[in-house]
Amino acid sequence: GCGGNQQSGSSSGGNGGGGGGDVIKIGANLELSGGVASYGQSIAEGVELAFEEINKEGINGKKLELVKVDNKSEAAEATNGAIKLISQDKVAAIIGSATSTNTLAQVQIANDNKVPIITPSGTSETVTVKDGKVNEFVFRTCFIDPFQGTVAAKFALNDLKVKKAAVLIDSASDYSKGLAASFKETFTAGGGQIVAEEAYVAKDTDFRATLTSIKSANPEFLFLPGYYEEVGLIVKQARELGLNVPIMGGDGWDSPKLIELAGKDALNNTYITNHYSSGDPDPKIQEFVKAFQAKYNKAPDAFNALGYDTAYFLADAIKRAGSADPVKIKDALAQTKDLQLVTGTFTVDQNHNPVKSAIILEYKDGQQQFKTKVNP
Amino acid sequence: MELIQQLVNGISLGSIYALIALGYTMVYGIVRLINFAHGDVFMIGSFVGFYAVTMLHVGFVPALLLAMASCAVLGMIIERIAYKPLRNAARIAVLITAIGVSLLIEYVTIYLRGAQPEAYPSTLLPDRNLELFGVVISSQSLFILGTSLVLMVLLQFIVHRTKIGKAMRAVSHDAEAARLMGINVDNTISATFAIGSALAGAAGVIFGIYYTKIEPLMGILPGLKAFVAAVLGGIGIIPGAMVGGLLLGVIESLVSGLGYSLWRDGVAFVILILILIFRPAGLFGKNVREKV
Amino acid sequence: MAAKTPLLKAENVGIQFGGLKALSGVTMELHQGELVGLIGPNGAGKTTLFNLLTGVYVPTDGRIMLDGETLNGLPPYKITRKGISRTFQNIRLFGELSVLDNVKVAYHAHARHSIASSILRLPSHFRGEKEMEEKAIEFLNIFQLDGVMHEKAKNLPYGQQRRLEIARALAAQPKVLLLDEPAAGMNPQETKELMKLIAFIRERFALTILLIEHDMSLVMGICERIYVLDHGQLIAEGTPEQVRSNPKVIEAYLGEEVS
Amino acid sequence: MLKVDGIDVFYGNIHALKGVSLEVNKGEIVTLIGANGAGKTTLLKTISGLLRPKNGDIVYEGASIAGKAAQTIVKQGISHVPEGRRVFANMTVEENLELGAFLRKDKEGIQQDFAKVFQLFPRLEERRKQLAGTLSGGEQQMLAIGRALMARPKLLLLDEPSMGLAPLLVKTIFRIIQEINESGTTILLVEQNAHMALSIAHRAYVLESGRVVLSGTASELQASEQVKQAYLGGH
Amino acid sequence: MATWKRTRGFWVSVILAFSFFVVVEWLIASGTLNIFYVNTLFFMAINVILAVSLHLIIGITGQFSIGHAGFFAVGAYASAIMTMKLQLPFAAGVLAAGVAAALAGLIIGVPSLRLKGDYLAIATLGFGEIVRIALLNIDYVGGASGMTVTHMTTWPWVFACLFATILVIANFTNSTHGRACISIREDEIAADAMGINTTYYKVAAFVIGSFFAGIAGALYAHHFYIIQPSNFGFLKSFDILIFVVLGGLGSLSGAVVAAVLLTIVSTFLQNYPETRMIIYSIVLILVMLYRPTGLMGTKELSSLFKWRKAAQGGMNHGGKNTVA
Ligand SMILES: Nc1ncnc2c1ncn2[C@@H]1O[C@H](COP(=O)(O)OP(=O)(O)OP(=O)(O)O)[C@@H](O)[C@H]1O
Ligand SMILES: Nc1ncnc2c1ncn2[C@@H]1O[C@H](COP(=O)(O)OP(=O)(O)OP(=O)(O)O)[C@@H](O)[C@H]1O
Ligand SMILES: [Mg+2]
Ligand SMILES: [Mg+2]
Repeated sequence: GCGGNQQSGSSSGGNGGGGGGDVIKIGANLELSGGVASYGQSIAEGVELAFEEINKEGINGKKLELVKVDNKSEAAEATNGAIKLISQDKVAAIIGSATSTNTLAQVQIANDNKVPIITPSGTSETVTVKDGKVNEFVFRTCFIDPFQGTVAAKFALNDLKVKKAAVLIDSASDYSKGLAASFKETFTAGGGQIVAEEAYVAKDTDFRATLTSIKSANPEFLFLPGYYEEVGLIVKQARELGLNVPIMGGDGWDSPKLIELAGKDALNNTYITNHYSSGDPDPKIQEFVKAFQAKYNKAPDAFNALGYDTAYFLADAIKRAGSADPVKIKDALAQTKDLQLVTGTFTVDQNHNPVKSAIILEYKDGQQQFKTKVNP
Repeated sequence: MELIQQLVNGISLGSIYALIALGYTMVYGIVRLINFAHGDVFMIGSFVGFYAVTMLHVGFVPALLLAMASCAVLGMIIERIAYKPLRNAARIAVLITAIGVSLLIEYVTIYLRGAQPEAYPSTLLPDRNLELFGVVISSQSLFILGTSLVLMVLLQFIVHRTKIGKAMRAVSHDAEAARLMGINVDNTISATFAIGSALAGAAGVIFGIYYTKIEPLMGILPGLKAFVAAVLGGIGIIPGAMVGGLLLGVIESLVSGLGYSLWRDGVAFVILILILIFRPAGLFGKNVREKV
Repeated sequence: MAAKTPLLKAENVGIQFGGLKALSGVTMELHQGELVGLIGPNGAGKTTLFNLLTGVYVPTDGRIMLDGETLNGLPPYKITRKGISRTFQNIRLFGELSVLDNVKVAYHAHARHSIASSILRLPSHFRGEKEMEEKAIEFLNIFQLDGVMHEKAKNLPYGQQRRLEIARALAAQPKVLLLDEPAAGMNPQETKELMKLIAFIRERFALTILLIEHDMSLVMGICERIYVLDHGQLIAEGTPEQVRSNPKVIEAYLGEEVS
Repeated sequence: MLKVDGIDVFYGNIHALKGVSLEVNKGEIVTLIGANGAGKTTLLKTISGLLRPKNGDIVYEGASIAGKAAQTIVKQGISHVPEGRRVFANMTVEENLELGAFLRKDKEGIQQDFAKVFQLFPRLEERRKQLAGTLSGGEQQMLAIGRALMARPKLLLLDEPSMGLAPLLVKTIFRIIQEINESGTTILLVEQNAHMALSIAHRAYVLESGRVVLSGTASELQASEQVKQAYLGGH
Repeated sequence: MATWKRTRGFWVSVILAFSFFVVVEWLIASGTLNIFYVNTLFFMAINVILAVSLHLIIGITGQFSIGHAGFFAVGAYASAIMTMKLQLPFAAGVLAAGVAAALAGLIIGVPSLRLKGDYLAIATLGFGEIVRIALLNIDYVGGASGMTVTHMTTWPWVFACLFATILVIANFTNSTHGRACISIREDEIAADAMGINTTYYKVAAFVIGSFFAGIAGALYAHHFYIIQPSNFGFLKSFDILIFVVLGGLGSLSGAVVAAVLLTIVSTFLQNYPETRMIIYSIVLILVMLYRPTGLMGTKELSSLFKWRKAAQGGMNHGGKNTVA
């Protein structure tokens, strides 16, 4: 609507954003209830921990204040939430949402109102780039889907030396579809063959039927780009049904829960691509794991880490911008270079995607073991 | 071979549906209330069992009993607080309240412990895979099928052969007339909810053992599916819930096995609608015409 | 009376519920302007016969004809539009609707304004609604219900509810009116008034009436002919005097001495 | 045996019974007549514990039962045959009768009473396994009475037992009511059919708009002009 | 003259509504209403349309439908296909949304002829889920990730649709056709026996109700930038159902009031993200426990204004009664 646009121009011009005084307001538009509540909540935990740490010293003499809204895991509510954060709370930037779709629901508002949005985990390419054009105010902390899929395909072909792969996709997730697409492309280009392609929907619990038909296609390898909640069950049920081939997935697997869900034995002979490994001796990572343990009394998962990193990514930009002005923050975000964070070393490219290295881990007796590191 | 494996898969899935559907159908049969909170009581049962095992370090049987007892109490509390005051209100008002109770249980659970899932310890029940001619049957799924059958028989016995069962049926037809027979209507309805919820609690623990993963919203879909199963068999009819659950499980497995796994839930609902249109009283129900 | 073709005719009708043969081989005729009684023990199938005549149940055997036209298999609303309307043994009013609206609903079949004209509030809508209202008030006047026309039907006392049922059935403008125990639950005084009312509307609207009743003072008092059902079959037919002295009827229904 | 002492009963704001008092002595048939909506059903429901009186007392065999739960009152020997029969439609005739004896534990006694009920109502024995909902009105009425007798009541409350019944059945029912009474059960009978009711009752009360307006022996009331006018259809 | 008298209330409300439109349009144009309030207003209007359309099916016709989000979804997607895939103007999208949803209503209306009460409820719930799952599996409309839709919903559109919905449904209800529907709700067998074509009116209610749910879908799709199947799950159906029941079954103004209030409550609760759903569900339970007939019962707001007149009328009736 034209009315909305006219109006928004004046609003962002009129105030500096982020509130005056000694606080900078940051919005968090997250999935705190509804279908993927656990992602939103994990991110919120990571962000809150980071804010606590950051506020010990403050940024340019100011403290960060988090204003959370719950988008109920719905796109429309994500739009509502973004509008409220921008026009009522006048935040300087928004963190969220966890999923690509809910982030996409805010893109136009961010651009119209000139407030930056950083999604910690929206991995779909279209979040930052639409029709070949960069969404000026949208950033992300995670790497994009094609990268992980490509890395996995090369690993399967070259290191595991398999030729016949099956793919099992979470059809409710752009993330899963994106990984699968690039995996298939690279795998077939490298001489491999996809013998079975099946799908499931998030929150399913019984995959035996699908796995039975995958098994009967006799694959040598299963690519399983999903989130740990389902992956844990799928791996367990696959092994029960005697599907003992190597299984590989992406960062969505990374959670201590996976080991509990699938069981140590079932997880042998599985691999993932990841941002980081919580078992990584890197002091930066161990410090985070320890701090997180202390605050929440549990081990951090990938979403915790990404939420945490998003907060630091933003804080760094604010510091460099020297101001809480959303447009300046946006510029600073775009110029981020070699920032050391938990999930890797950040450099934001021209498409607003972080250039980070990926690592490949293998599960052995319930432990992640470092395999290789792949640079972009 | 694949077909037989799919049947086996379907029966184990169906036994879980049946297990939840038994309690559902009983409560509906007596109180004529679509208790949307049933799936959430199932979830609570699952968590009670989980915490009993991980924090109190008890074995399977005590955990199961504890879950059943807590759910029975929870069921009675829900009935007393949320449904009893609405006995004479419009059906739809009670339905809305049931939805409210369901949301409340889910989000209070999330508030208290977060939305993240838990994994049931795998050591609770022995899990051995029996392989017969290439078909894998897990000992747990046999156990679940057996449990559902036993509970079905038990429930059928309670409702049709015992005094409390007769009281339940009388209350379901005409509560005021039942009072004139000397039946304590409030206690009878409480007992109904207690038994139904205890069954849900048992189903929760068994579900946790079989599928490992439990989380605060886990009750929604199985609850809905169990209701479909109950309707399929003829709602209020206890053996109907059993057969409906098994049938639903097998159909879903076959649909997934054919490569249409994304349509699985859709097929469940299509079947539901077809059944409702062509045999509204379900497979086991009698079609009684309204006497004018 | 045999010369004329009957207005309503049931020919050998029967119906079965599961194993129970609720009616079999029932043949009866109603001629224009007659007031006929239908009596019989409880469970004889009287209400069931009404249900067959009005299309609520479809007969498993036989034919039902109105004015020479077969009604078998028509849905109830079509049969009503063809000219048979009824009251129910257990009152079935539209409880939340006002007394006036209850009667208007029955007149609906005669309304000619379409859904579109009502939505667009075309003149035909206003004309149609006005006509309806006038007609409905006319009926309510006859039944002395105009004083309570804005009350909800469910709030009326029992006697008025019974009368409203009859008023509503009349508003459907039937040729044949079927009354199922109109005097049930009324005391003798009220029953007497009801008898007068039935006689009056019959004259006024040139109705043919078939009524079920257990109150013999009413049945014997106003019916010209009486059919007697027992166990789903007709056991007698004739004038009140004939029926009253029929030994089969006495045995099955009336008991020894008739009051 | 039963003494109702100035009770007031309300439905929300509706004042249905206004200071009603009456007495039923052991062995009597007492009938209560009155126009539609006079409050007869309300009175019976209050006695049997389905409703609570706001004021006043109900004394049964020397103890107050006002406001007690229905099951306590049934246990003390008061059975109520409700208006409109209210049989359990989806249960068989036999199960309905069994429910009548819900609070009893003496198996043999129950068996005897089964026999007794079937003797009173042979029709019910024929239909023993039929669902009560498919019985005709008269059959249902028999079942409702039979069901109440299964509790072996000392006091039987009957609410319009002749409603909707064939003349023959009305006679039968009234005959049976007398038989039941003769075998020692006290009866409080609510009726529209004042004629019949007065012919079998010992005493009677007339209720109008929630108040007792007349009372006396049955023959007194039968002779009363007022009653003749309003309830016996002139003459 | 007589016609004027009867339609006076109608014209007064039309003028009031139009003034409201002009005032809001001016507030938006002048920038007095910021984007947050405009957004809340649009969301409210969409919810009102949904509530009123379901009110016709449940409140008036008594058909217990709890899959209304299915029609909403059909409308949203149909309009998005028109504007985004076929590049047709928004008007075509809105119209297509209504027509497609009405067709869906026709399809689900047919089983409703055979089903009653809880069974119908469950069947419609199933229908809603089938729509969602179908959309999930159609790649043309983006599957699970849905479609991005350009923002086209403007206040004149929102107002026009809202106004049309209320007008059509109110006019339908206050006519012999509406009474026919109510008689079905009250007693279907008796309605049939009184010559009402119950089949026709049940389907008509479904078709009209779903038509407007479809329109709401079009407004929604073009306001919230993106639509995906998960927006149209049974929780959304429950939300709409809650508007209708909370407002009072059978009361159009009740449905409107409840939709407005709950949208405000929901917006307000965004400030309490952790406890949002807990508060929401407690509100729901408490309202049902203490006012099981809903906020308005079966009454309409307008009856509050007529109250004096009605009381006088009552006196007259009383007088007449004693004479008769
Ligand atoms: N829908 C039905 N299903 C099964 N049986 C039925 C049905 N409707 C009627 N019956 C049976 O048909 C028989 C006749 O019933 P009907 O209601 O016609 O009796 P009636 O003559 O009207 O008796 P009453 O005078 O008591 O009203 C009864 O035995 C009844 O149980
Ligand atoms: N559930 C109820 N809610 C409100 N008012 C009621 C209710 N039941 C009865 N009443 C009112 O109480 C008064 C007494 O009713 P009651 O049923 O006791 O009369 P009755 O003498 O048994 O009449 P009938 O001869 O019609 O059976 C009536 O005015 C009636 O409208
Ligand atoms: Mg009858
Ligand atoms: Mg009464």
